[in-house]
Amino acid sequence: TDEETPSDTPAQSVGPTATDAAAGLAEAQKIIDEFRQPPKWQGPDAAVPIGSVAGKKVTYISVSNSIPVLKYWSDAVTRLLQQYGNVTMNVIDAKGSVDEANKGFEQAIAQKADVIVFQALPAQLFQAQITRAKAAGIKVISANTGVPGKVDNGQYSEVSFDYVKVGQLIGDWMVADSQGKGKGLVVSSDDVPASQPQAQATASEVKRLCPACDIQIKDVQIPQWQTSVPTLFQTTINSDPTRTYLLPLYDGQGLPGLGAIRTAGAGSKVKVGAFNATPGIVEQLKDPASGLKLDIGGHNEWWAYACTDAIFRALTNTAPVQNYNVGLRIFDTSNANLIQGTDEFSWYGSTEYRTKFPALWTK
Amino acid sequence: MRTVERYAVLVVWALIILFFSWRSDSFASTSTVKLILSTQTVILIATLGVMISLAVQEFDLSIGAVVGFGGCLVAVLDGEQGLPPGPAILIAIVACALFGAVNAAISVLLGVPSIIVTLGSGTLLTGITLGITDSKVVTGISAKTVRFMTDPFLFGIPLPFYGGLLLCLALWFVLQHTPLGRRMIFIAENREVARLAGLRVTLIRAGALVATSTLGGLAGIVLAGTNSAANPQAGASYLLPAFAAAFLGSTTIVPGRFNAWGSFVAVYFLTTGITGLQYLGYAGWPEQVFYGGSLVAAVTLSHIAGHRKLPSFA
Amino acid sequence: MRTVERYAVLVVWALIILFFSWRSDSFASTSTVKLILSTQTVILIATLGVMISLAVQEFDLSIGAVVGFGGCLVAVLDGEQGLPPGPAILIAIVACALFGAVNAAISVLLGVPSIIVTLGSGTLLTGITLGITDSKVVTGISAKTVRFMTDPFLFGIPLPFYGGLLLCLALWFVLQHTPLGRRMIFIAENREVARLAGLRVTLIRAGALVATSTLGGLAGIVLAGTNSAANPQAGASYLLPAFAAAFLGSTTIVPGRFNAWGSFVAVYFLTTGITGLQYLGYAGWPEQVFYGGSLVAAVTLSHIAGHRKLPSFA
Amino acid sequence: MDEVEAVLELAGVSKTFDGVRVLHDVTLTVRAGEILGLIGENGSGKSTLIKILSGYHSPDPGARIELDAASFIHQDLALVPSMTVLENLRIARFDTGFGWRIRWSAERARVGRFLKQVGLDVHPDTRVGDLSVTEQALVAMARGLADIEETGSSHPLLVLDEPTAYLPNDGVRRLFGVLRDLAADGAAIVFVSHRLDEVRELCDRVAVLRGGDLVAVVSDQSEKELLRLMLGRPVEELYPDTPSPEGEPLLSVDGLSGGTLADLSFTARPGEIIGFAGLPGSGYDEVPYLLTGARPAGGGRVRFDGQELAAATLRPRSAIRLGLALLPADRAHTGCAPALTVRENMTLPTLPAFTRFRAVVNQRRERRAALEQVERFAVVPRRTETALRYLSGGNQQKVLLAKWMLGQPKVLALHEPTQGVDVGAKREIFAHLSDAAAAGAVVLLSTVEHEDLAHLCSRVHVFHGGRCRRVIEQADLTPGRLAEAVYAS
Ligand SMILES: Nc1ncnc2c1ncn2[C@@H]1O[C@H](COP(=O)(O)OP(=O)(O)OP(=O)(O)O)[C@@H](O)[C@H]1O
Ligand SMILES: Nc1ncnc2c1ncn2[C@@H]1O[C@H](COP(=O)(O)OP(=O)(O)OP(=O)(O)O)[C@@H](O)[C@H]1O
Ligand SMILES: [Mg+2]
Ligand SMILES: [Mg+2]
Repeated sequence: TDEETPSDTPAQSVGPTATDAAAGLAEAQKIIDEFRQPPKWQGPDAAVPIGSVAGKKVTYISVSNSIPVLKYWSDAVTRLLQQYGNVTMNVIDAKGSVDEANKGFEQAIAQKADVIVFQALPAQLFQAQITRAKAAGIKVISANTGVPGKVDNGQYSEVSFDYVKVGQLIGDWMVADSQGKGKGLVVSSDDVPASQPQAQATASEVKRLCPACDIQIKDVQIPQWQTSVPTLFQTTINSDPTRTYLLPLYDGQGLPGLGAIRTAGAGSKVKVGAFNATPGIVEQLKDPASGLKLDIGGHNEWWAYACTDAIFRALTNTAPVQNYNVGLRIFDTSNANLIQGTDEFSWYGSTEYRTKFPALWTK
Repeated sequence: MRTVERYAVLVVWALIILFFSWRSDSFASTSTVKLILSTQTVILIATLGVMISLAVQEFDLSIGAVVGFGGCLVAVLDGEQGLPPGPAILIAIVACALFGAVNAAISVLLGVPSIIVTLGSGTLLTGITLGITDSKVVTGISAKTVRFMTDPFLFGIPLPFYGGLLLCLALWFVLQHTPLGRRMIFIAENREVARLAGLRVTLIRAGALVATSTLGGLAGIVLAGTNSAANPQAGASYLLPAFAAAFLGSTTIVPGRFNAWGSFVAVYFLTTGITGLQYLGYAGWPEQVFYGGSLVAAVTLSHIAGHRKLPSFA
Repeated sequence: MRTVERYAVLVVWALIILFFSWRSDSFASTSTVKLILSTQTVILIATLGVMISLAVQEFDLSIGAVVGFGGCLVAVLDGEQGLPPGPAILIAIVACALFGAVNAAISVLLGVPSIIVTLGSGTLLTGITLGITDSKVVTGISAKTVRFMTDPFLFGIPLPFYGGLLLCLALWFVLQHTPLGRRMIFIAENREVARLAGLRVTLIRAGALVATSTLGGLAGIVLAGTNSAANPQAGASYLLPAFAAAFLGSTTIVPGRFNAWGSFVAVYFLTTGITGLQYLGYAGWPEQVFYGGSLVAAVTLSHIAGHRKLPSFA
Repeated sequence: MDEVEAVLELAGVSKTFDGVRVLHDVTLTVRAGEILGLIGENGSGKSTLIKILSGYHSPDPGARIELDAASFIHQDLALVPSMTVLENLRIARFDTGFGWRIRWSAERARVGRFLKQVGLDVHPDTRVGDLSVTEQALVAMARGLADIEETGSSHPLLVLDEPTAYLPNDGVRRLFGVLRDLAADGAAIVFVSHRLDEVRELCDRVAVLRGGDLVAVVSDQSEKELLRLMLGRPVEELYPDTPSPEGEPLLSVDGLSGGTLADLSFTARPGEIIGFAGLPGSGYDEVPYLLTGARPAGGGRVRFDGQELAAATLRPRSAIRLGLALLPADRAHTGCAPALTVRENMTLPTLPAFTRFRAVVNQRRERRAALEQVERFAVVPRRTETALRYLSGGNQQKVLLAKWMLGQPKVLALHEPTQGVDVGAKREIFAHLSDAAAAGAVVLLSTVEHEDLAHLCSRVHVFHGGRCRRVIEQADLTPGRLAEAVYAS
């Protein structure tokens, strides 16, 4: 339907042909439609015999339990481990400090833990600690460092949302939503381990599917989220009013920017798309003034089951799962009505994991 | 020399504006002005807050925690507990003022240096904030409040900015033109002299700490209202910028004294630089280099121009 | 009263240890001791660093930035540029010392208060750190360095801890027993009088700032070595804890003066509490409540016991 | 005289602050064994010259200064109250043993020796802040001696900037003995004082500074002649006529105690100037502070202007509201804010009087009032917007007196009001005090200046061991009798 060259693309740029563009757009639209639906179970099918895990100890190091979802996960995994395997988990809140995370490793070694999980901390930063833990006979699992199954720092396994997929979905959404002519800004935060995989995935997905689109990446790290994101959103709009897709990695990162958009009255002009579907932020999909148009949700309880599964596998020396394909769902203005009530898990419309995982955990 | 010093920061500001206007096509526009003026109200209010304490030689390191707490409390009361916005905001402000009163009681009445007290009490308050929000982003702030904070009011800029402006005006008036302002300066210079001159030193110092926390709470409320959600983590990022702006502000307009218009100029000066860099495509670390570099440079230049005319901390 | 004050924090520390030993089965064990002693070396060194400046009434707010910078520079030189560990470490330490010299030049020679200078220069240095590391974690530090920092040396605790201990000893000796230490106190009390008394005030103040940055760099190197990688953002989290520990330390052992063993006690006191809470399963906000609360409580109690015996900042 | 070695040679020393020249081409030689007096009005440049010698200020280019070993006792004593006597004395040159460790015991012995030399009986580990002002002056003196010995020079230079301002008579005697001994041993001494009788008694020659110029170096001149050289004009009578008190008592104090003072009772009628004298620690110098609430009183009642109240409830604020004003002796720490302007210092307690609606400061009126006071008290420079720290010590003192006079207090409690003040200024200050008394105020004067007490007061209370042991009425009041009463055991 859209065969003319977008007005903001210089005439001389001879990209792929129009049919490529149309195909790309169609593909993007298809993926988006698919992910608007409740996520389907695509988890492992190999059982884990957990008869022997009772009484084992897990140390779980969280980069900062002041971050809502990280707090939820540590609570949920603690509960699941206890419930299904009678395994005790000791949670360490690193409060954003490398030292405290190191202390978590030492504490695990001291307490002769059986497994260490470290959450959202860059794995390269803890090579030495991982080596020491392994030497002490402890298996180490990294969590949410970006790419599922990527274990190149000596970990036993990696249990992660598929941030590459997340990045691609954001890219797909921009392509589809803009009818193949969007210009966007990805705001990365390279102090978060999953930042690069996700940001790069968005950029390459847009490049793959949309020759006429344009994407930039700028880095704003956690300490500057509050002060820099608002101005960055506005300067982006001001310096190029056609660059309307503002794509922070996380909705929490975008939150200060939503305020700026509201203040600038730019809610109808820009489209903010991000990941996390954080309760409290994702609601702003319903508020046109916020500019939030896309918030991809990763199913956090699902992830907690996946993490529990990974821990059971490590405890029993069972082969790790590469990718749990933890459920992702696109929330945008088309299905914002799903965002209702305080039970965030009901928004996703999938509960299979609640039975599928325990079924794998055989005594 | 006095005049050079007084307006040094303003001149540098003008030069920066010229530079960015020259290098970036879109910088020199009313939308940039609107952008700069409308996004910095939270930091402006927080800066004015710490400035009040600094003016009596008290360091309130809990300002960041109070910003976070104030915003979250409003969000919890309004969004979760369903209180109407008015009472929610009132309760939040009173709670922040009470926190300031605790700081004041320990540091002024018991005599523990405020910098230590507020370092500890700020951490404590952050813990409490995380506790009351269950470490989650709190939402559900009434649409009315949000619109009040974000709808254009005059020249396309929302109301809180004008509130901040009014606050500047009020603080300028108090500090420059009332006996209270003069007394604060004496207390900063020499507490014993102030006491012997019959000033209510304890009351004024305590009042300053309470005012700082109250403004911190107000800043948090504006933040929560603007974002229509409150993040318990957000406050901490305001601590250093608020102090930076207050210090920088003390080198201009009324050099050598913490002053309201100086703080105002400093906040918008620093933002102008960051914004300009973003226009030129230098988001990220160049912003920090500029921020830190211009702070050091401005303070040093204005200091050299004025021959030892900075508030002393020692 | 003097003795109460002197050992108040130690007593509270003992009580905390008793409490956690009672509530948690695994707390009272040599492994906990090892754990606590072997993981706090970075913060210990950083605390001693800021303590040196505080002892001459200078505030070095750039300590966090220097910790980050020192670690990243070693990682870049050793890991990316392939320099041998020795020269890499040496260059990093010299670079940090030079940064301290810049702080000193601006604040001591030109007379701009150090708290403002270092607030700015710290931000600038963070920007530079992000620049040289491309804002990413830098890896590849030589295995030898890493083993040196992490292999058990004595009683299962790695070498850096003993380095920190030695540093405490050295600083205690200098501050308590040498003329330099007394002169630092004199300068802190009254710079003008110290100058009239013929002390080389400028040199000593500048030296303190350089020492702070040097120790900050050292702390960063230990951090990078321990992790075999450096995170450019890691430094910031050391700023407030280092000041908290230095302040708390000034209330014990030699109450009223910044002192090395006091800092030592404070660092491990605060960690004990956090560790105990983690053993009991209270990760998250209760830790912050404990941290802030115990800081305020300890400082206040020791202050009340000692009747106005805290270093003054005003 | 030629064969005696010159210890200090100055030529062409000038000093300019912000374009104002405060010293002009000073040329001076001081020889070994000589005690040179340095006198001049407030602000004539004495302290500045001394600070140039000590290297604290650098002179304008073109100056020649030759001097090798010197030791200085600065006008403000330069002591740190929170540190011990030992530390204050030895801070710049601790004796160290192995590993730069301070040899405390050796230091203690050494310091003990110097304390003995100046006749001060305190432990070297006493905090200086716990000593009286007089004792602190002796500590500063001991430091000077220690420094001199340290130089190891046979012909050192010792410079004292108003060392006797805080000293009672016997302290002065002791000091002079020490100085004469030093000079006899070959030291050269420069002695700055506003007490011309002392200068004449002690010094071999006297150098006179006037407005930054060294106008004369003379010996054996009469006090009158020295005054004429200093002022550049003939002198007038120092002491004003004191008004005769009349009417009902305005103030009566019953059983006041606190600090070292116990059980003081007296009454004062409007117009009365009452003196308080005694040795250090006798309690005479507590009266102004206790009566104005600056230090909490332990007990006693005060009846004032028809109201009766417990002295312990007095606070500076309530005292000022009642009309009681305090001029403390410790100018640097409790008297003024040096970084603020003359005007700001002057109007601090009376600021509400210069406001509209008690809320907005009327700067014009404030400035006018401050300028009037500057004129009335002949403050140099005659400006209100200069920071107080740029004024000489004596002029600062005048500003502070002017500050309290602005409020027209009914009781003026003064502690050493003329410390560091030159004769001319002293005369003015006395005139103002007498005017205040004539207008119906009570003036309470605690000072070591017996001469002043004898001339001004209608009554002097003499203290021993915290109690008032004698009251000398005007009829019997002479400096000699006063001194006798003070030193009587
Ligand atoms: N740092 C300074 N900056 C500017 N002016 C100064 C400074 N120090 C002193 N002055 C001025 O220099 C002049 C000489 O001051 P100085 O202190 O030497 O006087 P003095 O003779 O010691 O007086 P006094 O007897 O009152 O102590 C005064 O007018 C004073 O205001
Ligand atoms: N004035 C002081 N202030 C603070 N501490 C002091 C002071 N005097 C002594 N001390 C402390 O008391 C300790 C013992 O002092 P003492 O005089 O016994 O030293 P010492 O071993 O005899 O010295 P040396 O043999 O080197 O002369 C000193 O190490 C010092 O820490
Ligand atoms: Mg003088
Ligand atoms: Mg001995």
